Amino acid sequence: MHISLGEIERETYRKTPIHGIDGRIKILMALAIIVYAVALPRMDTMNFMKFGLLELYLIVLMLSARLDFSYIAFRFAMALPFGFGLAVFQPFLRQPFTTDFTVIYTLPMGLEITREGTLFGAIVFAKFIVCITAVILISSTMSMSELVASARRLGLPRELALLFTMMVRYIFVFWNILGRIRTAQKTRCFDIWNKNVPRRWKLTQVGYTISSLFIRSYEQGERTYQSMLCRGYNADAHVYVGKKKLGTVDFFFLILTLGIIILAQMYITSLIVIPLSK
Amino acid sequence: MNIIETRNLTHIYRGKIKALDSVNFTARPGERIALIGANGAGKSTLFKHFNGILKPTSGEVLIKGEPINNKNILDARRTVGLVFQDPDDQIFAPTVKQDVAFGPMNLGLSEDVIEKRVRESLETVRLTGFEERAPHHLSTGEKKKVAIAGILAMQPEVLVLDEPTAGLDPGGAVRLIRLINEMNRYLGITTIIATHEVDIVPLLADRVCIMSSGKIIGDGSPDEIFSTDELIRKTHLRLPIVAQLIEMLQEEGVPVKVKFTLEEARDELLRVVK
Amino acid sequence: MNIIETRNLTHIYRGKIKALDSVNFTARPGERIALIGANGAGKSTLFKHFNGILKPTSGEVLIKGEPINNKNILDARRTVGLVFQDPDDQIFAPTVKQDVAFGPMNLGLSEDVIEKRVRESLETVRLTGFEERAPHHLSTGEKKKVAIAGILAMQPEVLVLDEPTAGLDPGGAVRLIRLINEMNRYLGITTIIATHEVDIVPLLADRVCIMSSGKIIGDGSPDEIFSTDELIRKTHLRLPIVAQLIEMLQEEGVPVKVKFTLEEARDELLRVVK
Amino acid sequence: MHIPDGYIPLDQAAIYWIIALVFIARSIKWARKDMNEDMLPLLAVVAAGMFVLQTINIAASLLVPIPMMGGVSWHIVGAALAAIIFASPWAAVLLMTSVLAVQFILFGDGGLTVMGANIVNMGIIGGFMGYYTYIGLSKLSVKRPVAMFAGAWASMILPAIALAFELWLAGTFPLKQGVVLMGIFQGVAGIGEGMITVIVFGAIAKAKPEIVMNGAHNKVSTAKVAAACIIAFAGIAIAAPFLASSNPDGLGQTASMVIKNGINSAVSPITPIFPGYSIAGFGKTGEIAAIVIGLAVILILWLGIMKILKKV
Ligand SMILES: Nc1ncnc2c1ncn2[C@@H]1O[C@H](COP(=O)(O)OP(=O)(O)OP(=O)(O)O)[C@@H](O)[C@H]1O
Ligand SMILES: Nc1ncnc2c1ncn2[C@@H]1O[C@H](COP(=O)(O)OP(=O)(O)OP(=O)(O)O)[C@@H](O)[C@H]1O
Ligand SMILES: [Mg+2]
Ligand SMILES: [Mg+2]
Repeated sequence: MHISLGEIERETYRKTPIHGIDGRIKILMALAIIVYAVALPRMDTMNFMKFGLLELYLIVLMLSARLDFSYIAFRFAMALPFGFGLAVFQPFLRQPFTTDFTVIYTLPMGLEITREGTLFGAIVFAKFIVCITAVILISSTMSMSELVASARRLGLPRELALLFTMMVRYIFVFWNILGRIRTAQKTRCFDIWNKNVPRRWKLTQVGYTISSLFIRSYEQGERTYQSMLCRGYNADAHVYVGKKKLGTVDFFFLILTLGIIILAQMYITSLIVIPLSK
Repeated sequence: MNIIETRNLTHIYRGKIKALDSVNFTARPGERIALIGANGAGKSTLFKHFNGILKPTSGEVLIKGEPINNKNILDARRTVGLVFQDPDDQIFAPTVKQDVAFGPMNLGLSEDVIEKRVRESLETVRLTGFEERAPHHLSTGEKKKVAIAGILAMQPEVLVLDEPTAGLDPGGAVRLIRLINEMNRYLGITTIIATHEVDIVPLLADRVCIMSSGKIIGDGSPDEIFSTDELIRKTHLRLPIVAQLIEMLQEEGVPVKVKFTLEEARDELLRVVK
Repeated sequence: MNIIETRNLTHIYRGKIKALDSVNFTARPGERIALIGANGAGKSTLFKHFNGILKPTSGEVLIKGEPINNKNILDARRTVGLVFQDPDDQIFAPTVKQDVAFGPMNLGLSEDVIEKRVRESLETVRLTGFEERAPHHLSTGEKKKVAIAGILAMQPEVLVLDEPTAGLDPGGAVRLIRLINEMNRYLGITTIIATHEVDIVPLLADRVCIMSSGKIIGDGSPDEIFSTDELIRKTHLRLPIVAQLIEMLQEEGVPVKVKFTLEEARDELLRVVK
Repeated sequence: MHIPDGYIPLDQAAIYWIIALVFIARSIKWARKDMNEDMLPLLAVVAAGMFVLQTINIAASLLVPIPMMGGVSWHIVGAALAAIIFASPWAAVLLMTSVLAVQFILFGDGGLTVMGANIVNMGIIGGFMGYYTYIGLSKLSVKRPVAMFAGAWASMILPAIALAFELWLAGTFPLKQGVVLMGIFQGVAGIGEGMITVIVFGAIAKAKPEIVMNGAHNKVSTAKVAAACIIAFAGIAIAAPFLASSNPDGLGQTASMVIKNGINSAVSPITPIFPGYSIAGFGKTGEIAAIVIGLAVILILWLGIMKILKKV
């Protein structure tokens, strides 16, 4: 399954209420959920209910945005490896912030799986999943350019906004250039796994490809800078973002999100703690 | 008064490549000028001096009679709008609207005025409805038009276009030529166009300059320029096809006068036939 | 036997844009074919199927009678050499020599053979002496030639050129056309050229295919194709200028037959005048 | 090698963010003032180029796969390369910041709370150490390709070690194993990075000699190089006892206690906003209030930081 960079914005073109939420609100929603999830204590079984609720909320939003399933699966697959790797180790580790460990299983060669380690691994992984879901949700429901514009409206400094705006634009240009270089190489029978060709030569070719792309991007930068000068650009220039008012729907979603977070913190705690204490 | 004037303009790239060699060029308000020349003649290099993008190695550039210096360079850029050959060099904002608004924004105009200018220039190039489209999903012709709109929104007095029809199919080229002529006629904008497609030259210029190896070696009406056959051939160019055909007839002894546009040639040939 | 054949070839980009729509195209060894069509007609997309760079959404491509599959795709690429529209897409090595050697190197040839092929193909395109030059310091025309040399060094049986004259000045275009014709005549290479510059079509093709909206809607000799005036105009193209002139004369009642090259038109007009 | 969200507790992540922001602010200033022209557009475009280069391993089959021992998928990072080409480590900081932000949004690589840490590792440590290793070795008249290789290699291995320390401080991964594991992976990848950096730099120097600011390298004052060396040695000196100790966690606990106390006093205004903490004696309403206030404070803080950044 391949999704090329050119297609990665595909899902953002849909028109659903979720896509329609103002970019600023979406950023704040994601920010709130991520910060809340990361801030939850690292050794608490109650967390799972909270993560569950947040994740459920995010998935409901994803479903109402009618995002393509295989696309979402691919996005997850792309983001998972390193985080998953780190989590998988946890059951075997003695985390420094806990002292009592209960061994629940002993593998050959003296490897011990502890309950605390497993719990921590699971929690850290759950945090990671919630955060990734939030990011995938916002990046699939708004284009990169909208995201930058919204961040700008939220107060991102104009230098960074300009940097990101231009970067986003040229990522797509260079993605095409790289694709074309690759195609040209294929046309002339280049194959990195070709056994008849010295490895050194192949590595050199890769180096050339990279330098070629780099030089082109640099020259493109010079030309673009010139064309910006032609249009009166100077160091104090702004990026045009235009005005946009927040609507009722936008506030509704912001409040809904904050409500869900409060619900997660309050209600779920009481749901479990109260019956248990009775 | 000349709106653009260069005096003994010389440009040397990297201390080695002499791209412009003592060029004296003038443009009066309202003129339609074509600059023709082979690949590497120095057309683009000359254009980049018109609004101070490149600095002369020697000589000077005058806009409305004033030499360009650091103080009035922004005025020069407001007066002379330069459209690059490759629209990808020029369009960098994520939506068409934002891109067109970039120039006016830099002029420090108010939101309302910017809105209005963006709307009007998109109307002029007939791209209304494209405001929110991403430039990387447009066709070559549409990108060219966005690039022109971005310059028009700054309301320049001179429009300088570097090979505007390159890469366009005949249909697209004809529409673009019409657009350029309309801007000259109805908005009173001076237009200066670089190209090596000689067939379109009689359609969009009243005055033609030939460049070769960094020098302007010919300047006159299309009729005058294309009559100096030798000059044209020496510079890797050719006559418009219509003129070539008539010349071939002349050589066979047919008493026709050389013409450069289809309509004129038709009338001339009809005269001979009847 | 057909050296290239497509059967009901359809290509849909990103599940949405139908760039090719059931195309049946054939090329016999030694033919000179031109593929004309407006911007976005699907010419480049079709070309990229000829050597398996793009995979058909449906339908199939046969090279020398065999459908392209993963096993014979390298053979297909060796048989069909594709030169891209923009030479910058194709040239990435730091010197001309290394770039031309790139293809033969991938074929696993010996050093000596590679040396020889590089020398020969640079000779063919008349670039001997450019071996150590850096490609990005070359002119547009020279870059185009390097791109062609890089393909020639692989000794393909079919040479497929995507808009070879785009961006070249008339002098450069004429020389390139001559080069393409020589390769067809003396090396026996089948040449297939995509372009929207209709004036050059009669000079480099014996057979013309018109594409429009992903379909081949016309196929025949230049005379046949350019006689179907309506078809041509419908597809944003135009007749060669020579033919346009003669048509205008016809409308005025002059009894001339439509011709497409300068020489033929001259003879035809001479016949009428005398 | 991007730390994902959740693997570093919020308080520590905040520290890294603050460090990163200081450096970003300074690098923006560099782009505006220290360069003769406004370099931002150029940097943006080069950053886009770098980003595209970095996607190379994500769709290896589509793009240029890089043959490595055992077929480990790997991609160029380019921090050292950027610093060397622009003759300033600030370029690397700015470049890596933009690249990391876009990678996070488009690919979910890395995270939001931990982005500060990732910028510190790859942009700041990678950029500065890579660049000054190169300059330092050049000054000792080591051959340029060798110095460059060493710089690029250092820009890969040092961030990996820093990352191991950060994960260890976060309690997510044991120190020694982390250093060994990340060290080996990035050490091997660093060989590729070094080779590619040398090849690419060579090609650029040949193709566009005016880009490569050769003169600028020689002008870098020895004092700066020395300062970088001292910082590097200090870092190693602080790190070494933990690595050498048979019980780094014990040592770490003491250290982290010291650090925590420091952190707590430094960021005590932030501490109560973490939703895990409740306002004593207020019961449920108090907890809700804590969350709401907490989120509000985070937002205000963010806007505030942006405002401050804008002024720099
Ligand atoms: N940035 C540059 N650095 C060095 N040399 C350059 C640069 N730009 C152009 N040149 C050289 O200057 C000369 C004039 O180039 P210029 O681009 O002005 O030609 P042109 O008439 O616009 O050609 P074309 O029709 O191909 O666009 C050429 O020899 C070219 O190689
Ligand atoms: N990579 C791509 N992704 C999506 N659509 C594409 C892609 N490449 C081409 N297209 C679309 O497919 C259609 C055919 O494009 P193609 O490039 O084959 O046209 P063309 O005849 O070569 O045009 P031109 O004369 O401008 O080169 C166009 O509508 C184009 O927008
Ligand atoms: Mg030019
Ligand atoms: Mg094409």
